[in-house]
Amino acid sequence: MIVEDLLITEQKQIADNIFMMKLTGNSVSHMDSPGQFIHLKVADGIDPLLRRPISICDVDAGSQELKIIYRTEGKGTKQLSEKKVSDTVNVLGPLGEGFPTDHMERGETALLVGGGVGVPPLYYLAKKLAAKGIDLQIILGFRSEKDVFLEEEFKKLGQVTVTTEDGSRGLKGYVTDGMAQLDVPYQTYYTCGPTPMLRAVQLSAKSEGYVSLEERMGCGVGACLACVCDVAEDHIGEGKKYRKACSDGPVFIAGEVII
Amino acid sequence: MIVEDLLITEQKQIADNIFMMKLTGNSVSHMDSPGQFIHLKVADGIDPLLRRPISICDVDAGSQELKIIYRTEGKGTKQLSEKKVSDTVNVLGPLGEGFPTDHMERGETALLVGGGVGVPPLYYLAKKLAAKGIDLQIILGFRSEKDVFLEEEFKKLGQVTVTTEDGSRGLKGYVTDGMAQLDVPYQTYYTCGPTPMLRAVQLSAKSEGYVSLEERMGCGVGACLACVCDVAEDHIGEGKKYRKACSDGPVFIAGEVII
Amino acid sequence: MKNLRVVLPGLSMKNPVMPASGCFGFGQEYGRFYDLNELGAITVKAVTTDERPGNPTPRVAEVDGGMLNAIGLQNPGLDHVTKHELPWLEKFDIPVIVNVAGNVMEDYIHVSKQLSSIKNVSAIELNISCPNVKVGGIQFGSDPEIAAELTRKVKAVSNVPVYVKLSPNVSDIVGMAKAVEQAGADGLSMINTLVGMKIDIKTGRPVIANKTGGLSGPAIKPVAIRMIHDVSQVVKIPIIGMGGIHCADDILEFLMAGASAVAIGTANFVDPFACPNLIKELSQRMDELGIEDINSIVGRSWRSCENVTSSWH
Amino acid sequence: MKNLRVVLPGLSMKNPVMPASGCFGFGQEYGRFYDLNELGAITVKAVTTDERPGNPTPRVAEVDGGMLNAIGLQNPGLDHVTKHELPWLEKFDIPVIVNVAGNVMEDYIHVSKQLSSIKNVSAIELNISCPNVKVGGIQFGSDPEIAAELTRKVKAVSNVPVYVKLSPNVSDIVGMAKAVEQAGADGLSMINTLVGMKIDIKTGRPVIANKTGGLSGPAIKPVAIRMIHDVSQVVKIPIIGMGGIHCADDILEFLMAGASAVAIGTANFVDPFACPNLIKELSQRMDELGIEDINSIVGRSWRSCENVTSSWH
Ligand SMILES: Cc1cc2nc3c(=O)[nH]c(=O)nc-3n(C[C@H](O)[C@H](O)[C@H](O)COP(=O)(O)OP(=O)(O)OC[C@H]3O[C@@H](n4cnc5c(N)ncnc54)[C@H](O)[C@@H]3O)c2cc1C
Ligand SMILES: Cc1cc2nc3c(=O)[nH]c(=O)nc-3n(C[C@H](O)[C@H](O)[C@H](O)COP(=O)(O)OP(=O)(O)OC[C@H]3O[C@@H](n4cnc5c(N)ncnc54)[C@H](O)[C@@H]3O)c2cc1C
Ligand SMILES: Cc1cc2nc3c(=O)[nH]c(=O)nc-3n(C[C@H](O)[C@H](O)[C@H](O)COP(=O)(O)O)c2cc1C
Ligand SMILES: Cc1cc2nc3c(=O)[nH]c(=O)nc-3n(C[C@H](O)[C@H](O)[C@H](O)COP(=O)(O)O)c2cc1C
Ligand code: FES
Ligand code: FES
Repeated sequence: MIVEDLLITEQKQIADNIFMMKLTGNSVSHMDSPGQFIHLKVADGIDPLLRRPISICDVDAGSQELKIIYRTEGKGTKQLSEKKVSDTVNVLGPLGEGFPTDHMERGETALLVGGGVGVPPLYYLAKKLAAKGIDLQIILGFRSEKDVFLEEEFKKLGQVTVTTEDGSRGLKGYVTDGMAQLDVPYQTYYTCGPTPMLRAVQLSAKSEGYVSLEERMGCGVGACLACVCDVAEDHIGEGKKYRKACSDGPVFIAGEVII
Repeated sequence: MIVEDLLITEQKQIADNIFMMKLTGNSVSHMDSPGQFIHLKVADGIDPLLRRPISICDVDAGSQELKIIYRTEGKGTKQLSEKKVSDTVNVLGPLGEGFPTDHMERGETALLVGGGVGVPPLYYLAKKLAAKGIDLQIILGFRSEKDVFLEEEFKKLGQVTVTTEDGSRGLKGYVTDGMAQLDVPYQTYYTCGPTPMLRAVQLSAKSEGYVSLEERMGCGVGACLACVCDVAEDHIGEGKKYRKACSDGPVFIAGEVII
Repeated sequence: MKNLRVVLPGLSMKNPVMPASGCFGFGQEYGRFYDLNELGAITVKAVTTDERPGNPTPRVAEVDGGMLNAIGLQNPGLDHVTKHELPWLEKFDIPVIVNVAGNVMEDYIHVSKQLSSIKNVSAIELNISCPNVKVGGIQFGSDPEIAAELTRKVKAVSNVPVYVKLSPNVSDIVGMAKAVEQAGADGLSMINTLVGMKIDIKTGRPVIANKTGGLSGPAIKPVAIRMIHDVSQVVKIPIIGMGGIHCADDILEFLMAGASAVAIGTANFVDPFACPNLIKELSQRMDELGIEDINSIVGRSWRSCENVTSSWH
Repeated sequence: MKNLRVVLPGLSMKNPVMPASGCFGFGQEYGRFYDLNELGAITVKAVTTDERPGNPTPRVAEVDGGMLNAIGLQNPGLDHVTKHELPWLEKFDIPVIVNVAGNVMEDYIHVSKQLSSIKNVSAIELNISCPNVKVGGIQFGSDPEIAAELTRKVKAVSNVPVYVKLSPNVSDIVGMAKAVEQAGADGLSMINTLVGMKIDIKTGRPVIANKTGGLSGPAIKPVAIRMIHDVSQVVKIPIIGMGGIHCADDILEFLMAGASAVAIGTANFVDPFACPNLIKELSQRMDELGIEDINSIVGRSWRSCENVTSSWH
């Protein structure tokens, strides 16, 4: 875990309120686990004060280049979107535990389900899985056509279904409607998106899986207990009754924590 | 009085921690009284929150270009110095009452005494006076050679004496040492600089004069009473016992307010 | 039909936005920037029996997210305000709230009585919370019994509704609010500044000549919201909310916390057009969020949805 | 020879900088970033008799110049802390301060007694000021008599010095400080968080599940400085100062206000290296400003120059 000023090498709007940024620096070489995140200090000084968690979307180990995709929500992400190539951003990371892939074997199928800005971390995951020879069923949910991103990139890695709530692109409905249409079995699913979506995916899924949570964070490193979630009864055993999304997660085995 | 985003057309370091900035916009055409100041909002948001008062150093009415010279002191001026050409700065102004010049007649002599960042407003004043055919005796005090600025520019307008505390340039000593050496009479003096200097100049001067004060400000427009100074006993008469540096000043008749 | 109109005791306002006392003089300065008729109401600087010279300078200091001030209630005194400042405001068609301060109870009573019989004074705001005066002020603001007694006495002589401006520098804001409500206050103003200090590390001395000053600005907003949230649930009188409002969403937050109107202080210094700009922004935000009647969101943070629209809240 | 060493009851520190309770866990997380031996001391998270689950999430919210938190004293309980957390800290050669909380006096007494007999516990910090627990906590922090009684009882059983952590949410901080000093406190920690709230205008509800939260960060620094300035002049026991420290000049400001050492809270979240960086910066600033002994500036803001160096102040 390092804190480093990363250099912005690209900044581009790729959908409605959605930006893609590339950053480079030494710490990028440690970012090899999909599902991990970085904690960004968007401005010097106090406005805003706290760091912002953003998932690692892709890493080019050779050029030490990190890609993130983010939606402008409030002050922090808005300021981030105003940064320019050759500005720097102070980055703490990589943080957290990512998506486990070791258990997947060549020829097996993985289901990836992402919603909105939950989609980006699945891209790096998809690349890792595809490189291992895993077949990918990918379902990406957005509100509307203007919100869609990464569709083409995912298509190079597996079978992609896009769903939109208004039907303006792909299947009309939610990611679970996409899941209902799936006709191939899968050994593991991986999902990231808003909490209601995660709940729905967990209910619909037909295998074991991994969910990536979004919690409000303070420290991002496990010290402040801002981001805890309760462990499900049947997962507690002797251990702690809670998990920290920032350091024990953000990825958990589906069912481990109550969402 | 207007609030406007002025465009930065030049930003240059001209001495140790001293920067010169040029700004352009419609409100510049109202900035015709030397000694007035502008109130700058250096950053959007709260860091820093309040505006910063900076004197008008020069105005080019034709090109609607305003020049300011400022020293990096704390957060606000430091951020100002990091701005680049084609960035904007939100400016409220012109504010306050400047140096009166109407009473000066062609052929008369004026003494201008400036110290440190009290020098800039005297430049616009010198230009106005010189244009009226007033002879100028100009004394500029700095700490050391590396702090000197505007010397050449002033030389085009009158007789200049530079003093430095360490003698590294010009006369060794304070502006009052420069005043002691003056061998020409003057009808009015104008001074701007740190308060102890103003006091000393007021004591040494041999004519009526005008002093420009630096007070901590809140609103800059006369509403908050942050910047008041007491009126000297013999100037009170029927009127108010105080003056507001931001709107009654920053320039006062020497002796009118207690400094 | 969208409604921004808010009616409180003595104050019929076309919108819920007014400047806060002490941040707007007696109106003339900002009157050069825009038509004061755009405001919901105006609150003028604290008035005392006699002229007050205020504290020595420096009187203000900037701090992270806010500022400290120790003006010391400088004002030209009751007489001058009556003869010169209030008449100037007659040409505007907006309610005028006069902030009243003093050293002893008799001061408050005298000033309130006089001012409340002036025709364009719509309400009195009792400043029992100014942290920058050595005598009076703060004591009234931290003892509920004294605050109640003062309220009762001023109510007895006042011809207009009386709002009591509470200090946040207390252990039990709810107790203070209840005490002055019971004593007859028509409304509350919350909050005044928090007592703070800044030290110049180069000199080792406080930056402000008075040493301590009142903290205002965005830094105090969470404290204001909490106090208004807590107080609005237990009192029946309306609250004028203030403390760090700098954008329209801040106004909505204050109303949802339980304020019925808001006052803008420090933001005027950042932008002389703050009040009219906020009024415009507020109207836009209501459209965006589908708020038809500004009164409908008062107290929404703690009210169950059905009960939202009511007389003051 | 420059001196950063500070010696307070129970705490022999190589520099005056420690992390603040609740912002540093039990040390392990930040121990992965740097050697904890660089710290002047370490203050760990509040410990209660039994394990506490804390409050529902969201537990934090950002506000201008600071943050709100309502963790709710989540901690693994006395037993677990004794067996697992404190032993891990044994490998470091720095004083350990344990923050103690509870619902009733017996809780505080029990936990303090147990912890104070553990060999690497150097001092107890009585958290009578946590605004986020419904029972206990805040009551102890706002009533000087109860605070004094608690202090006396804990002092009676504790084998190590006892620091009392004061709440800023009171009318009379000086009265609180004097009360606990008289009851035998060895030192004070000031300040805990201010009670605040943020409302999400989209939902109309408080952002934090607990509704209110504790405000920390730069926004509260002026309040902390003022309170330490006022208290340090009337008590003889030393003060550990905290509240919004983000740079070395902030540390100097706290010391000049009257603190003898400082604690860093929210700044750790902004920069995990905050503590060691601040220690380095502080040493540099001392050089630049010609401060030879860090103890020499304690209370400089109110002391006449001759008296500056003294035992605690
Ligand atoms: C592990 C993790 C990974 C994430 N990855 C991405 C990503 O790849 N792309 C993306 O667009 N967004 C991502 N998010 C959400 C992103 O962190 C928030 O959108 C962002 O923090 C909002 O900041 P703001 O200043 O724009 O909004 P503001 O509303 O001003 O933020 C105020 C505070 O709330 C916090 N906050 C607001 N929304 C969220 C949220 N949804 N989750 C957590 N904290 C929040 C902020 O961090 C900040 O502390 C991720 C969140 C987490 C926890
Ligand atoms: C009428 C007037 C004209 C001025 N003209 C110039 C000029 O032409 N060039 C120049 O370099 N400086 C000028 N100054 C001083 C300039 O305003 C301060 O140096 C500047 O405000 C410091 O801001 P900061 O953020 O860098 O420092 P900080 O120390 O961070 O400022 C903190 C607060 O203190 C105030 N402050 C600090 N120093 C001063 C000061 N000396 N006077 C008034 N307020 C202060 C700031 O405005 C701010 O509110 C002028 C001041 C006044 C009152
Ligand atoms: C410079 C200044 C002067 C003030 N003077 C008064 C006053 O005379 N009477 C009063 O009741 N409040 C006074 N206040 C407090 C404000 O009315 C308001 O309650 C406080 O500043 C919080 O609002 P804000 O954060 O929007 O500024 C003053 C505040 C400032 C900043
Ligand atoms: C997330 C968080 C948790 C905290 N937990 C505790 C605690 O358990 N016990 C305590 O006495 N103070 C606790 N505090 C208060 C801090 O110790 C400190 O007094 C306060 O945050 C002010 O310092 P700061 O502005 O540097 O953060 C906590 C603060 C934060 C932000
Ligand atoms: S964000 Fe601090 S523990 Fe997770
Ligand atoms: S700065 Fe507000 S009156 Fe002068």
